[in-house]
Formats: sequence, structure tokens, C-alpha cells
Amino acid sequence: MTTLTLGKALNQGLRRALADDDRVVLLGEDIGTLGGVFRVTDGLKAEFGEHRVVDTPLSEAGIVGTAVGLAYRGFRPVVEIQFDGFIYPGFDQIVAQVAKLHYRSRGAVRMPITIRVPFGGGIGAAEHHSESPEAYFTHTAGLRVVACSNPADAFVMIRQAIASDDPVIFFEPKRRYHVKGEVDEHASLADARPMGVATTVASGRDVTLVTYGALVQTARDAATAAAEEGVSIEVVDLRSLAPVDYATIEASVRRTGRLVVAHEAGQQGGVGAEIAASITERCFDFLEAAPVRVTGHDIPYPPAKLEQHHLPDLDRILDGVDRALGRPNSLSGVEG
Amino acid sequence: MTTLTLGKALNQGLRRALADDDRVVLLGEDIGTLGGVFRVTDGLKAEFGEHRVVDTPLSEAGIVGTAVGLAYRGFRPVVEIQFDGFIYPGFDQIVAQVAKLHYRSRGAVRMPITIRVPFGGGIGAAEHHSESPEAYFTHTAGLRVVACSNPADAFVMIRQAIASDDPVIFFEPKRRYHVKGEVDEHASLADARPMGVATTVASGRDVTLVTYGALVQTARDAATAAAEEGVSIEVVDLRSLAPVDYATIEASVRRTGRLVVAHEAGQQGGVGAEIAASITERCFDFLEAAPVRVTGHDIPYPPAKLEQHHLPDLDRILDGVDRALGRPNSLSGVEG
Amino acid sequence: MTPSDREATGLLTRPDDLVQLLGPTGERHASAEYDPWVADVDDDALVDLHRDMVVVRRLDSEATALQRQGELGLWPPLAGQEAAQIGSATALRADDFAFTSYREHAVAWLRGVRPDELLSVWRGSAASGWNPFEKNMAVPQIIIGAQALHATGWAMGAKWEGTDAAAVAYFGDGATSEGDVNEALVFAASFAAPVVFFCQNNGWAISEPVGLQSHQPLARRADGFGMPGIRVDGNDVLAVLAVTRWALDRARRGEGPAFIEAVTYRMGPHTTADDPKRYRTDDDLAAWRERDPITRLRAHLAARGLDADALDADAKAAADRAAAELRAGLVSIPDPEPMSAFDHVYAEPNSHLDRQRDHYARYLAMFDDAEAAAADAAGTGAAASDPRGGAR
Amino acid sequence: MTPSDREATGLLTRPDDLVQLLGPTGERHASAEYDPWVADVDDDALVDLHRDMVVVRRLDSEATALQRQGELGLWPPLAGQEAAQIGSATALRADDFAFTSYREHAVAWLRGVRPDELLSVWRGSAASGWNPFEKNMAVPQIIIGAQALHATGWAMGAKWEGTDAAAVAYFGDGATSEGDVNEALVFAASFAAPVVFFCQNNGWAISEPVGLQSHQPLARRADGFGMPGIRVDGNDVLAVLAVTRWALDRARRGEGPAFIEAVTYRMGPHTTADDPKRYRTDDDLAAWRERDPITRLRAHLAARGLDADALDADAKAAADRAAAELRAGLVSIPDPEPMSAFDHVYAEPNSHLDRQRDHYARYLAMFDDAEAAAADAAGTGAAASDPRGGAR
Ligand SMILES: Cc1ncc(C[n+]2csc(CCOP(=O)(O)OP(=O)(O)O)c2C)c(N)n1
Ligand SMILES: Cc1ncc(C[n+]2csc(CCOP(=O)(O)OP(=O)(O)O)c2C)c(N)n1
Ligand SMILES: [Mg+2]
Ligand SMILES: [Mg+2]
Repeated sequence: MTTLTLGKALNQGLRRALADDDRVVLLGEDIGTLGGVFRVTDGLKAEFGEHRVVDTPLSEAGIVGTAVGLAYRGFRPVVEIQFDGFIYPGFDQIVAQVAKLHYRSRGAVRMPITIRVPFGGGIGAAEHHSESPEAYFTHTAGLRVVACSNPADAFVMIRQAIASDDPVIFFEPKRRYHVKGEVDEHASLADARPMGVATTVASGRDVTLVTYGALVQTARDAATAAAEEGVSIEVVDLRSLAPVDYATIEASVRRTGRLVVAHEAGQQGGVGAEIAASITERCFDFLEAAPVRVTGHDIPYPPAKLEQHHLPDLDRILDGVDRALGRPNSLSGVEG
Repeated sequence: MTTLTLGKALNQGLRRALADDDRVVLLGEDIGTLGGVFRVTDGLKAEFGEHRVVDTPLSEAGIVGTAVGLAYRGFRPVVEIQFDGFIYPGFDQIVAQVAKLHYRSRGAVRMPITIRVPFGGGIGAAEHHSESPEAYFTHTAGLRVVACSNPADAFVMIRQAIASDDPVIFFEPKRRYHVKGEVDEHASLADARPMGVATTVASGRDVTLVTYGALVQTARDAATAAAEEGVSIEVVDLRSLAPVDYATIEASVRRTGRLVVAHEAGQQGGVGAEIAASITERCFDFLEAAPVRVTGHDIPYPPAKLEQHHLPDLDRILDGVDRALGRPNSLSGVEG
Repeated sequence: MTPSDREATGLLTRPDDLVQLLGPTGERHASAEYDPWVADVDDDALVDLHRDMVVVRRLDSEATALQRQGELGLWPPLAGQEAAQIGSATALRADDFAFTSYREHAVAWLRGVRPDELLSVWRGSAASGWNPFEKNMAVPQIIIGAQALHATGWAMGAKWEGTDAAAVAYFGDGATSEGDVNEALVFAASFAAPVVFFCQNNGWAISEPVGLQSHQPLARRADGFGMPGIRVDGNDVLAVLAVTRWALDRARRGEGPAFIEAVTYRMGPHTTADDPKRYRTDDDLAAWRERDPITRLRAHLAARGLDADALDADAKAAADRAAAELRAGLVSIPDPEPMSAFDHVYAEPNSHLDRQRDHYARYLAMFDDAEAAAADAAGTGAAASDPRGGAR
Repeated sequence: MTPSDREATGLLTRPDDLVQLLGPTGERHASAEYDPWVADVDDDALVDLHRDMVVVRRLDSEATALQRQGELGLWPPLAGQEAAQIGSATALRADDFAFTSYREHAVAWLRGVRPDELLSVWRGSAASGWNPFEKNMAVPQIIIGAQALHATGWAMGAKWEGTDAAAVAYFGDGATSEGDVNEALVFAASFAAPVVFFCQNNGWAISEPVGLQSHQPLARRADGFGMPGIRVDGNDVLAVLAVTRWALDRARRGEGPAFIEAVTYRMGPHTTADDPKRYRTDDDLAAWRERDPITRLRAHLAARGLDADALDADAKAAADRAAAELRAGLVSIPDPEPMSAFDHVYAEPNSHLDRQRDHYARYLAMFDDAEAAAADAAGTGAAASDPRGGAR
């Protein structure tokens, strides 16, 4: 076991992927010489050369579109989108090409493209640097969408994503790049938990709390805080947002009867809506209360000094838990 | 009252908007001389001139981006995206500019832009010509999203959208462009039902069936068919997808205790997920069964000869109704 | 730059640097620069080019007819663009890769795409017709301009692998306004990628004349991006062949991308769903009939002393054969199985979609069950088969 | 076009057609073409230009310092680009409209943006600082290149209205690779829109040298799109003023857009979050210090016989005043009210957001209630205020 930051774990995962398969190429803005604005690709260009770790012109459609061509040629491109809010110029290539080419070619063409996206807020950044665009991609057939939350998963999941023959949108919780954790650098991918499977990171009896990315830690903290009040929260780290590992959530909700889903993205049409709807479909008779969503507001990401009012934090998650439990909460007495 | 096709009703609505306000300009590919590939803008260039009805170069980002500039200058641009599947190259300008500029400028800049999108399948078209991308926009704060389903609404709603100071993504049910209906061309906008309000198009007791666009007619047909079997379906035409008129749906579900939402878009993260989750939150104690979603599959839009297997039709909607009612249905006996 | 420029296709007939080896009446223009690139093109090769053009024009008109008969959902005719497509695709090596739009049926033909493979997508029977790796040609692209980036990426990869294969990106005049095409030029130049951008300027993007996209010959776009731009008479199959070979050869030698504007004309409608009468006059079309690429090569061959009638007869026989194959191919296209709608969304198992597929299979089975039940009951398979009724 | 080209900023120093009115040591180069455009620029005007450059450099370094002190979240320094920005913005009329990126603080300064208005967005206190219609300058744009289309649309509108106002789109060298910028060139040319594309080629897009975006001077991009492209010494404020006036005048006269590449250098980091040592050498920087735009104009003024010391003193006084205003402005920026996060999402009532806002207000009120309850209980406002505890 080695202690690594989440960012460094990704770096090591990428290094391993580059070493293991010479069809793997990294593409992005500032990922080579600079090593990425978050240094996730630090040292990789020096180690593998400029044809494996490629600084590209400044164009997201260009990066994703040439990655499609490279995939056509048999490469496994790993694309870095510098910040969440800059993925939209590449949206057409992602939605109309990356997601659909396998289908369009009746299985002949594979798109083993990994699109890495540092996502989420909480770092006091300027506009477009704190977004959570994951729901756009979970609604897009043909894509897989995952989010890592800790160094150990980061190290394994990035390699799984690259090894996957399906395109993967890979979300990295940017405000946790610097958080350290234990990583087993020698564990084999074969033994690892598949990236499509969720992890129950805290067991509990009273309510199931589902989240992903940076909020996993907040959810764990909430579980700890709630335990002091005698409320037992089961925390599930989703890891895969498309497909969702419903088996894990369902088993939990059948025991707890209550579900809270938390994410930074807006509520309207967010991942929480899908999970709430799906779990209601699957577990209606087991639910003792409506699933609760604790999310960012349906507003553009606000200026940095307001972000603590936008992002779900421990208090807001506990308020959501209270709602799920029918305990006094912010909406007590509110109709509808 | 005049009898008009839905396409012609839009044409008349646009004509009226152009006549009433000389800040209204139409922009798009082939909308001028040709009158649009669906002829929705037929005759308008001849009538209002090439600076009011503008054939643009072939670039969706260009069209939306220049519309933003025109809005900055005080115009009210109405943009046509030729087909649903071609909106993605303009996605960045829509999501990062159109939706956010009012917020970014702290209310100083208004974006009264209407983006018209013929949407949905069922016309036997080639790839990218039958998509239902509405959920991408309902998940985007700052946008309003509406869909018309009949000529009378089309005529009024397009004018309301243009008159709105907020940007509106305006979905037109392309397979119903040729369907006729009564339109009151002299009714005033002031008296009209606001575009944010849903319409109950058929009253019923047993189940609430919510849909929009082309499926509204299918839902009405389903209600008629079900009535013969003694099942009474209340059909709600959503009209506005963001925001959703929950007052209307909620009132209905409190009576029926059952909800079915139908749309052509894929299920995962579709509009139906949001409505199912929200109605469960608001009406949990009134629900006698989990809300049911009847949707397109989570696949790229399939080739034309398979589209009847993708699109919800009368039978699939009735199967969904059966599910909501706990009657024998396709999933009877299926766990989860 | 008046509004009327925006309405014009006059740009097409501007003489600026148009490379031409065959004049309008088939006369051969010498070119120190480009003659070497077609030095090997003897009578036989010219006859082949002529035959290919006749064949693809026939395939095109047959397909148009099939659409009119309801056998195809849609067809985008190539009529008028035979020389641009046959000339350029003839220049390709087997290991080169073509990334096209939706109108390059002649390119497909030369890449060995079979009639059934060509038609199935337009019939609505399949998402696409052929395996790109069998033909080294991508399946058609409908998103305008997107394939220019794919070609560039492929070319970057081919170069990094150390091969001398090249990619060709086909797109139209309208496509030059899309960001993707311009970004492809940026990437191709930056990486000196072996890719040839082959723009068929056919005067129209549906109803929009090229003057609305550009007031400048499109080939001039290239220089600013750092690559040579060549404007070629797109109805001169020999010139097209020559400039494409030149560009491919450069690319193979590591000298990077080039941009070719083949000036031609779309003689037919944009697609069978289009009515060009709404936006262009017959005069315009008539002028371009004079520049017919097939007539021109035929005149040239006649001038070289070949027997034009024999040529016609040979080409017609080939076209008849191809047309027969096309119709046979059409008939051989199977209707897709309902459940195949779920195939190839993912390359790997997907818990969500697999479950959705099972549900739909179960839904469909209900109808079979209902039919069986009805048949049992009535002693006939033809009875009413409402599965919901049956299931109750 | 070798990989090393991609790594280079050598492009910056290629002499191709660089318009220069002031040489490196301040000597005046005569130009038949551009002298008329600055014929009115007398000593006073030159002194103003000098003072403005000194002031904005000072504002820039003050803001950088404020960021280091934690008063700003981020700051993108303009150091080195004073001539490009002051020269071009001086050419603007009040009714023209500037659409900029995030680095054009000097443009903002000349458009009358106050220090507090300038800083609030970088402090994280507001989504933006000024009302665009009060300054005729859009709020900063962070999505690279997006504003080029906005400027074009605005210009189309201004033209359709019959005014002779023009728009200026500011963007960087990196931005020229984005689709949006290229599409803006297409639209502007097609509509002959009165817009000037002002590209500050400062050599770098974060860590990427301009050679990675283009092997060609960026101004050459213009011709292919159908507009003139001018390459100007971006550290020569007089030349920048001249070419911008020329371009604006053309635009006003209905002759359509123009593209200006101002060749300059980003002396500082990309932003205060950046460490340029990771990707460039001090030598590169040192060479550019020699070309400092302020030194150059100062030398020119001295050569014209002005008292350089007096000039410095005057400029310093102005800079001191501006710096004081900046610090005062900073202090005056209010922290935003929590509930203001919900303001201006929509211009009209929105049932969904209005409800969400109410819920959040209720959530926040819980804390106030809890605080009040705790204060009541303990007789002090400082006690524990867990609303959830309190609410129970
Ligand atoms: C992104 C996108 N926008 C719009 C369309 C609709 N469309 C299909 S063909 C076409 C015109 C294309 O013109 P051009 O590039 O000149 O090619 P041509 O059809 O002439 O071969 C348009 C606008 C599309 N397919 N994709
Ligand atoms: C669409 C988009 N992609 C990426 C970024 C991240 N980014 C911010 S500044 C920058 C470099 C811009 O370079 P240039 O256009 O030369 O402007 P400069 O910073 O030199 O003024 C990048 C890549 C962004 N802001 N927007
Ligand atoms: Mg064309
Ligand atoms: Mg730069």
C-alpha cells in the first residue's frame, strides 16, 4: 500500500495504462509540458513522449473529434477536458459521434475513449470551473459515466475506464485532488471491483444515502454526525452513474425503507431524479417515505462567495435525512 | 376560427410576431428562400425582407452565438434548428451563454431568444432527424422549455415564447406538422393560457397520464381505448417542460393516485424521471402505485424500420397504464 | 459583399487558379505541375474512369427511382459530382481511409461497397451498411463536417504508427462554415497529419448558395491554416485525379495536410425530399449541364480516337449490370429483427440496457402469447391478438 | 512543421508584414498607409497613451498583489499587453461595443469601468461587475472564443439598424483554434458585419506556445474568410491605434469585417494560479522585456523632446491615484446576500425556481430560529446554534 493523493493516484493509473498498452494516448490542453492544470498528467509526457501524451490546440470539439478518428485507427484515447464547464464545445462530438458510432457501425467500430473531466465546485473558482454536467451524459445512450471519490478507486477506475471498450465519461472530484488515501499499486485489475458496481462505504439501518464524487466524504461525515444522534445512515458511493448499480441501492432501501440522494448538480433532471424514480419503481412497497433529493439549486453556478449556499453540505444532507425520516426539518409544515 | 395545420399555425404565429415587433428576427439554415425544410417559415422572407428572416451560414454555434449578440443589441431572435439532432454543435452557446448571460450580467442583459426545434420521431427519417433532446435543456438552469402539441397552442405559444424575456427552447412535434386543427387567429395573447400552464386534455378518474408533443394525441387515443375497457384516464398535456406545472399534475394525481409519464426520449434521466420523482415527493401519501414511465429505449435512435419498436405507442402506453393500475401487464411477475 | 453576393453561386465560375486538364469540350490542357501525376493514365485507365462515372450515375438514378417507388426512405443524389468523386477516390490506396458525408456513393462504389450495403441505411433497414474496416471507408456521416475531425485523428494515428497511409475527408461547401471543419484544419496543420481535405463545392447547401457561406473561393481558406489549397475543376476527372494524387503523395511524405476545393454542381435535388425549384432557376442548371463531367471525358476519349459508340455500349452494359445488382441487392436487404434495436449500443454488458431489453422482449412476447392464445381459442392464427385482452 | 514548430513561439518574431510605427527604440517609422490614421495624435495624445499604459500596468500589478494577499480569488494579468489593449480601445467610439475575454482590464479601464466593478468578479463577490449597456462593453467571457460570435451578431444588428457603430471582438491566439472564432469569421464575412476581430497573440495559451495552434501568422487566417488581415506590432501603441482605426472606419463604411493580429507577449503568468516556469524559459521573457510597450513609447516621447522625468512623474501620480481608487474600490465591494444566488436566473417569474428559493429561505431561517432560541435559552447570542438540534 502507498499513500497517494487522489490526483497522484490518477497520475499513477494513467502511467500504468500508458505502460501496459501502447495504443493508449492522452490528449488535451496543457496536459503535456505543464502536466495539466491540476498536474494529473505530470511527468507523463517526459516519460512516454509527445506522441503518447499530446498537447493539443485549444478546441474541445477538435480534441474529442480527433480522438474519434484515433479510435477508428485502433487507439484508446484518453481525453482531458480542462474543466467541467468546457466540455460543451465538444458536446456534439460526444453525443452524436462517441456515443453513437458503435451503434451506427453495427458493432464494427469501437470507441474505447475515456473523457476525463475534473468536476464540481467548492474551490472558489471563476465561472465555468465548478460545474456538474454529469446528467447530460447519463441521459445519452451509448456512454458509460463514472465518478471516483477516493485515491484507491481513482487508481483502479481510470484503468478500468481506459480498458473498457465502451466510451466512458470519467468524472474526477476536483476539490478532492489533494486528499490522501491508501492505494494498492500492485493489485490486479482482474481482482478489482468492476467500475459499474457501487460501494457501500458506511452501513446503516435507518436511511440509505446515495451520492458520488466529492460528496461521498460529506455523506460519510453526515453519517458520523447522525450516529451521535442515534440515526443510522447507510452511505452508498455510486461510482457508476450510468449504468447505476441498482442491485446495491435496492438491497439497502429494502432494509432502510428510506432514500436520500445527494449531488452538486441542479435538481431538475439531475441524476437524483433518475435514482429516485427508479428506486420508487423497484421498491415502492418498501418505501416508508418519498425519496429525498439534496442537490445544488437550479441556478447557474453562483459566484465563489455564494457557493457554500449552493453546494449540499453536511447540514443540508442531514436536513434531507430528517425529511426522509419524517423528523422536523426545513420543510416541516410545508405543503407539497 | 380558422382551420390550420400545426406547421401553418406556427407560420402564422411567426408572421404575427414579426409584424407586431420589429425587433423580432428569424435566423436559420434554409429558412428564407426555401421557407424551411418543413415550410414553417414559408413566405416570411418575401413578406418581411432578408434582414428579418435570415438565411445563415451552416453553423449552429454560429446561429445561436450571433443570436446572443443580436439580443445584446436589443433584438428578439428566433432561431430555427433544422432538426433536433443538429442542436448539439450549438450546445455550448445555449448552455454557457444563452442560459447564463442574464445571470452573469446580474440582470442587465436579457436573452429573449426563442430556439425552435422540430423534434421527435415517427417520420421514417435518417439518423439525427428523430431525436428528443429536451431533457438536456430542462436540466439547464436559465432556460425555459416548452413543447406544443396542436395548432391552437402552436399559434399562441410561439408568440408567447417570442414575447418572453427569458430564452425558450421551443419544441415542435414534427410528425404532427401536417395535422389540422382550429385556431383562433384573433384571440389576444393577454387572454391566452400562459405557456407555463399545462392543459388537462381529457378528464379521468383512475390514472393520470402526462405527456407532451406528438404523444399527446397517442395519449388521448389511449384514453379513448381504455374507456372502452372501463378504465378512466386523465390526460395532461404538459406544454411546459421547464418549469413543469406541478399544480395541475398534483391535483390530478391526488384524485387518481396513479401516474404514468410518457415520452419518446430515453428513460434514463428523461423528463419522466423528474416528474416521477417530483410527484412522488409531493404526493407520496396519495400514490397507490409507483409512477410509471413509458419511454423510448435508452438506445441511439434506431433505423427507421425499427422506430415503431422504439417509440411509445398506444399499446405501450396502455401497458404502462396497466402497470400503474396493477393490472396484468408486460412486467407482471417480474421482480424489480 | 452585397446581399446579392450572399445569394449567388457566381463564385463557382470564378476562374481563380482553377486547375483544369480537360477543357469543356474535352480538349487536353497541358500542365507542367500536374501532368506528371497522371502520366500513367492511358486510354484504358481513361475508359475505366468513364465507365465508373457512367455506372455511378446510373446507380444514382436507379436509387432515386427506388426512392420514388417507396423502396428507400431517402436518397441524396450525386448526379453532377461523378468526376469529383471518381477522380479523387481513384487516387486512394487500399490502406488509405475515406471519411465521407452522405453523398459519396461513388467513393463507396470504388471502395468496394456492395449495393445492398450501400442502400440498407437509406432503406431504413440498418444504421449503416458496411464494415468500415473491410472497405477502409467510414460509414456515412450526417452531422455536417464532423468527419473532418475523424479523418484528422485517424491520420495523426497513422503517422504516429509510422505508416504512410493517408486519410481523406470529404465534405461540402456548406460544411466549411461549421466549426468542426475549421478545427480539423487547425489540428491537421498542427500535427502535420497526412490528411487531404476534399471539399466538393457543388454550389449549394440545400437551398443556400455557396455565396452565403463564403465570398472567397473555399480553397483560399487553406493558406491561413498553414496548408496548400488547390482549386480544381471538379467536373474534370483527370484534374481531380491529379491534384488528389499530388496531395496524397505530399501527405505520405510527411509534408502534412492539403485542402482541395473541387468546383462542381449538384444537378439534382439536395435529397429526394427536396424541391430545388423553390430556390434555383433552370438557367443555372442548364449552364452546368454544359459542363457535364461524363460528356467531357467522352469527348476527350473521342478526340483521342476512341470509338465513342463502343465506349457508350461498354459503359451502358456495365451500368446495366450494376443496376441489376442494385435491384438484387435491394431485395436481399433483410428487415431488421425488432430486438436488434438493442444491439451494439454498448460493446460490453450493460446492466441498465440489458434489463430494459429483457423488459421489451417480455412485452413483445405478450403479443405472441396473445396470438397463440387467440389461435388456440379460434383454431386460427389470424384472429384478433390484443395481448392486453389476451393477458387478462 | 516539425514537432518543434509546435513547441515554438518563434512565430511571434517572424517579420511578415508587421505594421510598426514606433521601432524598438522609439524611433518613428513612416507609413504611407497608416500615418493618416494617427495624424491627429499630437504630443498630448501620446502623453495620454503613455499615462494610460502606466496606469493599467499599475492596476494590474496591484490586483496581482491583492490576489496574493487573498483579497481576490484569481487574477489574469495583462502585463505586457498594455499597448495592444490601450491602442485598440482608444480607437473605439462610445457607441461601439467591445466583447472581450477575461484579460482585457485595460479595455475596461478605458470604457469607464470602475475599480470595484472590475474586481468584484475576481473577488468572487458577483457574477460580473458592470452593466454592459453603461460601458458598451460586455462582461468578461471565459469560454474561449464565444464572444467572437456575440460581437458578430451585435454588429449584424447595428448594421440592420442603419447605425455606423461597430463591434470589436477581443480574443487570444489560443482562441483561434476554437470553432466559434472561425464561425464568427464566416458569419461576419457573409453579412459584411461591422466587426473588428482583435486577436492578441501573446505567444501563449496557458502553457501552449502559439506554434501549437498555428504555423502561420494568425492574420493570414483572414484572407481565406474574405476579409483583410493585418499583423501589427502589438507593443507599438501607435501602430495598434492606427490599424484599429483603419479597420473600424472600414467597418463603419459598410465594407465589412477585418482581422487584426496584435503580436505581443504575456509577461506574467496566465493567471495568478499559473506557474510559467514549468513551460518557458527566462530567456524568452527577457527578449520580450526589450520590447516593453511602455518603454518604447517613453523613448519616443523623449526623442520628440518631452521631459521624460516629468512624464514619469505625471504617470506615476496618475497610477498612484488609480491604485488608491482600486484599493478603495475593493473595500467597497459588498459580500453578496445568500439569497441573491437565486436572483436573475430568469427575467420572469418561474414556478420551479421560485419554490426552490422559498425552500432554501426556509432552510436558512431555521438557523436564525435556532440561533434565536439558543440566545433566548442562554441569554447570549453566541451559543451553539445547531438548527436541527434547535428545531427538535
Ligand atoms: C450539423 C448539421 N446541421 C444541419 C444539417 C442539415 N443539413 C443536411 S445537408 C445540409 C447542407 C449541406 O451542404 P454541403 O455541406 O454543401 O453538402 P452537400 O449537401 O451540398 O453535399 C444541411 C444544412 C446537418 N445534417 N447537420
Ligand atoms: C472553451 C474553453 N476551453 C478551455 C478553457 C481553459 N482556458 C482558459 S484560458 C486558456 C488559454 C487561452 O489562450 P489565449 O486564447 O491565447 O488567451 P490568453 O489567455 O493568452 O489571453 C484556456 C485553455 C476555457 N476557458 N474555455
Ligand atoms: Mg454543397
Ligand atoms: Mg494567448
